[in-house]
Amino acid sequence: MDFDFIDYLTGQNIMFVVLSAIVLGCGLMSVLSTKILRAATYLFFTLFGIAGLYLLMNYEFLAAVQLSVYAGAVVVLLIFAIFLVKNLGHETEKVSCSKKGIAALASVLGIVMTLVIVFNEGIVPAVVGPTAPQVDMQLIGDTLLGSGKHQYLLIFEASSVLLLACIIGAIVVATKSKEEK
Amino acid sequence: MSNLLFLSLFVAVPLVMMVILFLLPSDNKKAIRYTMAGGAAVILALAGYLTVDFLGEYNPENPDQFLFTDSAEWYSGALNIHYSVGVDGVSVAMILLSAIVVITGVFASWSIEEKTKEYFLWFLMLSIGVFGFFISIDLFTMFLFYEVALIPMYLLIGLWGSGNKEYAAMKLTLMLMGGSAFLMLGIFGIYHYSAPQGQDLTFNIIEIAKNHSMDIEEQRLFFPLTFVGFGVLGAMFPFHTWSPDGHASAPTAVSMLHAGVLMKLGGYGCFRVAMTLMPDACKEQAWIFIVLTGISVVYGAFSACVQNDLKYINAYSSVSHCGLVLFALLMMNQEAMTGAVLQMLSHGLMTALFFALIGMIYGQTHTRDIRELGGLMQVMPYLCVCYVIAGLASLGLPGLSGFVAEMKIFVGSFKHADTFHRFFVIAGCTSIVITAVYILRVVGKILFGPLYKVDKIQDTYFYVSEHNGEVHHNKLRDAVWFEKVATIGLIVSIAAIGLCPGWISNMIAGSLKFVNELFK
Amino acid sequence: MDTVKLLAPIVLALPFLMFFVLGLLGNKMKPNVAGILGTCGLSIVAIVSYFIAISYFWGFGRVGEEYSQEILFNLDWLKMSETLPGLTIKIGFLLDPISAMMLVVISTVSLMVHIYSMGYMHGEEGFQRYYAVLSLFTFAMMGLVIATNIFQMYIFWELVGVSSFLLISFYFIKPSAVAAAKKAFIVTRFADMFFLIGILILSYYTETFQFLDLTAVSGDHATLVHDRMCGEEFFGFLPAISTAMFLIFLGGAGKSAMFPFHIWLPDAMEGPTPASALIHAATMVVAGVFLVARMFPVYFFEAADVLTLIGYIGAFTSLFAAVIACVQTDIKRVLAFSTISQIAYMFVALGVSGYTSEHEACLGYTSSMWHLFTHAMFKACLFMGAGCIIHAVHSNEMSAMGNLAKKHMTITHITFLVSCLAIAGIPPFSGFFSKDEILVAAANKDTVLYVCQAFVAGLTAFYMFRLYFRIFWWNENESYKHHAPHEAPKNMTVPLIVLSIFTCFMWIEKFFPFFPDKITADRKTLDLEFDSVIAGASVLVALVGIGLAYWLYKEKNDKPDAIASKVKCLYISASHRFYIDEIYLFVTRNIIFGGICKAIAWFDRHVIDGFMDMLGWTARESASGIRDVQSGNLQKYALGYILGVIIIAFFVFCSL
Amino acid sequence: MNLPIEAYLVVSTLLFFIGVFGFIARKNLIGILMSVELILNAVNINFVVFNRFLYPNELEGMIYSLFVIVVAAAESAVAIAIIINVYRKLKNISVESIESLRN
Amino acid sequence: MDYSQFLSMSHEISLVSLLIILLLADLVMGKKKSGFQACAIGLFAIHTVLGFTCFGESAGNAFADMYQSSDLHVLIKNILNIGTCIVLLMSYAWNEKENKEYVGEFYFLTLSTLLGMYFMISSGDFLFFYIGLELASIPMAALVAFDKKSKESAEAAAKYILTAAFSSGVMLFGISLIYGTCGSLYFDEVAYKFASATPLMVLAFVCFIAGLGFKISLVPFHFWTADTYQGAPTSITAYLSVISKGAAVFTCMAILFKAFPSSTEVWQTVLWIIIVLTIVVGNLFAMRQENIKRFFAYSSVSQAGYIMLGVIAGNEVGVSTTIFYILIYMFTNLAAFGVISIIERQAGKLNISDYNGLYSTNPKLAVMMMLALFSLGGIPPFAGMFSKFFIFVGLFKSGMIGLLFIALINTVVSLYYYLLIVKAMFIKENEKPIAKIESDKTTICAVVICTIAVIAIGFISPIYHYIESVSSALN
Repeated sequence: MDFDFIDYLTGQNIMFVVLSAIVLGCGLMSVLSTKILRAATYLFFTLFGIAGLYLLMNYEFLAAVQLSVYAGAVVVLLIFAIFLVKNLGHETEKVSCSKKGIAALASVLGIVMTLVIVFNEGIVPAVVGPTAPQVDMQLIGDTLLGSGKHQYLLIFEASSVLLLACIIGAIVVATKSKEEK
Repeated sequence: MSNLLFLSLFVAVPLVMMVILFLLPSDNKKAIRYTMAGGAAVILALAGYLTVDFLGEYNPENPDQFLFTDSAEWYSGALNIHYSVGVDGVSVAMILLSAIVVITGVFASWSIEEKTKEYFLWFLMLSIGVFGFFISIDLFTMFLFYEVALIPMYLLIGLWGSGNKEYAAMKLTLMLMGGSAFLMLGIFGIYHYSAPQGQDLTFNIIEIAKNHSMDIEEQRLFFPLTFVGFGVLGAMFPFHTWSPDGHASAPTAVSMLHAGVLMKLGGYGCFRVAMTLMPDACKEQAWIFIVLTGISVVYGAFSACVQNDLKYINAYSSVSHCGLVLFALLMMNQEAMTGAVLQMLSHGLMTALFFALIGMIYGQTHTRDIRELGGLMQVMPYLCVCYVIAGLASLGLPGLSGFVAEMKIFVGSFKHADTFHRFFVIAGCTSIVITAVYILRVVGKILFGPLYKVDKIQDTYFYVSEHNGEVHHNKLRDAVWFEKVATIGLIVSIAAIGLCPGWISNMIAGSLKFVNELFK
Repeated sequence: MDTVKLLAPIVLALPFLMFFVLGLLGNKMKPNVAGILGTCGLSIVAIVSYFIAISYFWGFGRVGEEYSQEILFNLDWLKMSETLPGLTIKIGFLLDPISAMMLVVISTVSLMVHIYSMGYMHGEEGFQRYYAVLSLFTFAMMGLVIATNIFQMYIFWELVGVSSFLLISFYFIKPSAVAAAKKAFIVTRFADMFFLIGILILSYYTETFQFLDLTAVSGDHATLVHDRMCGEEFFGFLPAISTAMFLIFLGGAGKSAMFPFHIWLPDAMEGPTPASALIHAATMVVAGVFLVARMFPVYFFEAADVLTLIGYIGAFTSLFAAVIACVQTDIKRVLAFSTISQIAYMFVALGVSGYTSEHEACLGYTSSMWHLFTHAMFKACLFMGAGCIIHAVHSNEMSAMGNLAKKHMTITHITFLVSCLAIAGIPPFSGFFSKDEILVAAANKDTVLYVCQAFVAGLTAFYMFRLYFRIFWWNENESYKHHAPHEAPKNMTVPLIVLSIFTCFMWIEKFFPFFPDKITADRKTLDLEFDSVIAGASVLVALVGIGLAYWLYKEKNDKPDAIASKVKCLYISASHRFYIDEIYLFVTRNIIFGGICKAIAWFDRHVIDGFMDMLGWTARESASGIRDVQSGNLQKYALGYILGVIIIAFFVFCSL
Repeated sequence: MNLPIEAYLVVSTLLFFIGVFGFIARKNLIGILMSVELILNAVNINFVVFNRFLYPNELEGMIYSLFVIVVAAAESAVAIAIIINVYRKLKNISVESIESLRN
Repeated sequence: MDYSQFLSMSHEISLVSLLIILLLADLVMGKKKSGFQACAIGLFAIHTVLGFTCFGESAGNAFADMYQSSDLHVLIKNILNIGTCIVLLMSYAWNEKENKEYVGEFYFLTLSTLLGMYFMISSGDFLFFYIGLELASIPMAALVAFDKKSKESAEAAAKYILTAAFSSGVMLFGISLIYGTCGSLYFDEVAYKFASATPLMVLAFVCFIAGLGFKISLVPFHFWTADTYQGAPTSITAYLSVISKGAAVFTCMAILFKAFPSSTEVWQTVLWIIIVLTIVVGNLFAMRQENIKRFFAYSSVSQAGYIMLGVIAGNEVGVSTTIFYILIYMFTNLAAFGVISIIERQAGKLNISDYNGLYSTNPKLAVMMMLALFSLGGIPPFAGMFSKFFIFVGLFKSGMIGLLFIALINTVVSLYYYLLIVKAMFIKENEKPIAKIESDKTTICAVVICTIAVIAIGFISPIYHYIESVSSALN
């Protein structure tokens, strides 16, 4: 197969590469940075980049959720936590090289194995490219609240219980007990 | 009464006794002891009745080897587990033996003061296991009872034992359980190939034997597993090392029960499960085990010669004698196998007697080291005479049970005319000399000869021992009534078998008629 | 016949009953009651035995030309095999000439010992026990000789062994007695093992234990054995018959203290003297001879090589024992070696014997049995006499004796002298006749054996008279000043007299008419002829021996020591019994105990058990070793997790 | 011409293992929690990509991602609560401070 | 849209109603909360009883097979209900004494994790399964941290939640790959497509199993187990070790049977390795423990390996014996934990060496503990032996004799450490043994129930027969 670089030089692909670079670069920085607050910032950009990837694949709704829930809520939560923990924002982490080395080794092993497998698998893409039509909001609504095949009313309900339980759990754990007060 | 209920009585009576004992207050030791004695007497009576009934029902022409068979479904469906009972001559003999050892064991434990109730509860659990094993003809229940009988040993030794008891108890339990791990695998194999393709699998050994649907390839794998599994309990070389330590640390009656009855489970199982259910592999691999058991016989006897602890001597002697049991079983003919069963009986009785006596002597001198003892015949003549009788039984004196068994074994074993068998049979014969050596060594050292470390103060003998610089005086006395009951019971049984072996030998041989055909 | 059948069980049952009664209730009785009870019981047994023997020899036993073999009763005791009825152990009563003779021997000697012991053992602790064991012994010995099958014989064989053990260890407080008992039991047991193996081989082929089947003869063969075993090989290279018969002989050699199993007998003298008289002189030790005689047709026809070997072993043993007897100083030891020597004589006789009674071919057999009989009487007498002497001087050692002839021990002296003359082979005492016939038989068959045995006869005369002179003459011992020797009580002297009467008048056929002509291998009557040349020669040899003894030991002198120092080497090694005991001791203590047993015990504790312990140790150590894997660090857990995923996945790829 | 699906998978895989790396190498618990978020996001990319490229007819992948986001949010909430709890007890949230349960 | 489908989820509906009632009651009752516990336990008991009596009839699939139910599912939920009931009984005294403040939350969280397990069990696709799993995990972390006074509790919770998150990330990675290769998340459709095992599928599968293995605490995904078990409040440890584990095992089995039936070779290979590791490592670690809760953590790791033997067997006997094993293991372990919690609460002691001489002062507790240990060690006639024996029968049927052999040898090792506890209680002497304990009634009641079950279940064959009769639903 002829590999023609030019063929790939579409806006779509360039966007993908840029976004991927942001995602991976920020992700890497997020785990490598020695200051936790910076790491949170990098994480924020990573999540942002991922939202961009979703957009690129025409999943606007998901991108929105990603931005609002993840970037909006989770990262904020994390930053709150960082501030709650005194001095944490100013501390620098010193991680020994050997620990990093071992972690890197395990990760690289995993990456190599996964990629080798993925590339040998020969996944045949479906006819549809990444730029399929947008997903209709109506459809998303039906999917989330329907009870038929590929519809997720049950999950929706179940996750509500999950959220409730988690909130209660988080509150119980986070509140100070009488003695501590 | 249905057969099921009748045979189950052997399990039910100890169970009821356990309940009664459980309800009795633990400080009422007298009541506990008398309950035990009464219950054990009931069991003995049942065993006697069973024997008489069996002899009455037994018909030499009848091809069915088992009598009083009955079965109740337990786990139906795919597992097909039944609670099946039945006895043949071999199991009747074993039940009789167990009943005798149990009742004498009760009397031998009469003087236990510490945690009496718990002691007897475990004792009863052991008895349940033993009786259950002998009445069962379903592999699952057999295995169940087998392990029920094993586990009480741990606490019996650990709690009421002496010396390095924790180590010994753990070692014994783990080795026996290790054996039963092998055994379990064997049982699964037997079960899995218990019926021809397409039929329901079964645990019932009669049916399995009848179906005989296991191929030789599978038998080759599962026979050794099963045989070794039971062989561990039968103290087969090189899996015997639990025996010396375990016996040395166990309390008197526990040693009695363990060597007297529990080790028989091994031999019985080897015969009943491993050999009769997988005869083809047995024929093929018998030589391996003949070598091992042949080694056991001689090796145990030689080891016994240089031990200094009475219980060790006896434990190694058990290795030798039990080795002879397995050895004889592997000869695979009616004569030798009858001898093997007789040897089990005989060894059970005389080892029980030995351990009982050692316990009684140890109870007073607080040492079992033969270098520390001497001339006890003058101090406790009754016990010492009993000891001599036990010794004579052990070395195969005619008129006592050991002789009958050994002779049957040797005559039966000699039916194999090839050099290999001949060699091992003759090696086995040498054990009767070595046995004499170590028995007489003990007799000469501790019973005969001048008094050693014994003081006589005003008509009372005291054993003088020094411990940590302190001099102790332990009062010595001859047997008291419950000790006499225990020893007399055993001696009478030994002599009864030794003097009139005919009936029991015929009873056993009758049930073993099929082996000649099976192992042809 | 019917009466005999009716009475026969008494021979076994009564001693057995006595054993039980005395054994269980003995302690509740007064010693004398127990003694009398035992003696009375034995008297009945003796009467019955005599009655059986007499009615056999002069009554129903004689059927035509030969004496029949009667089975008086034969009860099944234990079936060895369901398929082969021959392999059944029976307890029965086989009456034929040799068993009838043995009945007489045993009951006579046993009764005498019972009576004698009343005096000798008087006041001993364990008197009742002693009588109980005597009864047990009598029971066992009776059972042995009347055995109808070889296994019955083996059973009683073991029982006599154990009663011997119990009697030797009668003084169980004495370590030497205990050691001797152990030695006796173990050595004989060792030999019994061969006996057992021999039985097993024999019964494997012939499929029977019964003597009547085994020894049935037709033509020139012991039919059954010949048919079943001829050409068979044991272990692939040993001829089955010879092996079996040799092993059986070894059993007998053990009981009869043949070289190299002789070592137990001298030590067995630690037991009470009357018991030695009964067991270790008269009855039990001849069991081996009896065994060979019982199986004689098989030996003769099917295992002639073994029979020859028996002869040579006998000859060697008799010479060997006689030499040792010459230098022993313990009087019971001298008698013990003399016993060994004399029993060996019987084996020699059997070894040179033929089968048929025509032309005196079976003279060896007959003379062997006859010697058994006469020897039992005079040797028992000698032992009991020795017992009286020991009783009088409180020592076994010759050095504590001397000049007893003048010390009012007249009865002892005379009976002892008579017995010495008998054993030396001086006519007309019984020993002369039996020994002479043995020499004749040997001379007919094998000159070497004859010469050897004649020499032994001389030695016998020498050492017996050495004993005699040393005890009764020599010079007065100093210890008598403290304790003057005196004659034994009546109940001890009467048995001596009875036995010496047997010894003196056995040649008068009118008194003792049933031997020896009626005891032959083929159970026909033998016409004995008197060979004056050989008789003369043997008497001459005996006289030389006596003369030498007289010269050396009549009075106290230095000659014995001088001679001893001249042949110092021989003397010392003979007095150490040629170091056979030391060799045994070395083998048992150093090689078997120190080498094999210790090694096995060590191996067991350290290798086998060590391996089991090591399994546990390994598990525990590896458990400790991997503890740090659970480091408590969350990230290491994650690392383990992810590596686990990667490795397992990788492994699965590889395996698929 | 569009990039093949593998390109997307490379991104997700790399992100996943960056998360793994972070989980193993970060020092404090919040950092570790952040790494978990990276891991979950990598998975989400996978779901979306597979959905978009291979099985565009149904919304399974996307919905899955949606719920993963929901669960992740809930999870972070509880995790943060717990971390704060730890901080309150131990005055420290480095990984080494929670190593007292071991062996 | 057919909302009536919810009606087929009787267990879930009932439990959700219960949760709502408890939430309201908690609000209404205010600070005092006397009787709240009794009310909660009573209601849950009613729920349990209802589970046995009525819920079975409406069993069936719903939501286009996303929710699956059958008699077998009903049974396993009932078993979990019983277990939870016992755990609640055991925690009664703890709540009264130490957790007055958050008792409502305790019940709410516990029961919501139970609901999560229901979801897991009944899931028919990976998404529902995932939600169920998280619902069972995340509130559990809060429960682990419930002991406000203890540093260890906080540590344990932190380890638990972070490892859980990590593990669910890995599992999701696996699920995403499964989705990628199969194009569906419904089990039956995955089963249809997941036929030939490509490396990607294997990777996906291993990742997925890792996630489940975390819940079941299979080696090497077990590391959290010991720390969390040790740090968590004892009743939560019991809950984790039994209920959570049982649910996960069943789910694992159900998913393997439903979603990967045609690639048994793959998952048998994977499980083979994991089970061997689990049994061996669990045993080796258990041998050297000093803290009894930690000891039981490793014991439960090893037991998990044994339970998985029924799963790997992959046949009908395997299914029924696994459930039987779960049932018996539940009673056995709860009996042990009941005793531990009594001793912890009354004497404050958790070290094995503190148990020395327990028999002399508290014979009843010691005996019940011993029975539980014997049952765990597979000693007859206690139930544990039956379950072990049966599960081995299933394993043998599938021909994995090597694995069976390893498992059997390891039973000996496990017996060793169980006997160590027995030894401590019965044989070892102690100068200061735990004083005589007045056990609280609810806990002792729970323990007695468990002990009776441990003794009796093996003998009552109808229980197994019933399990056998319903377990065909998975095949």
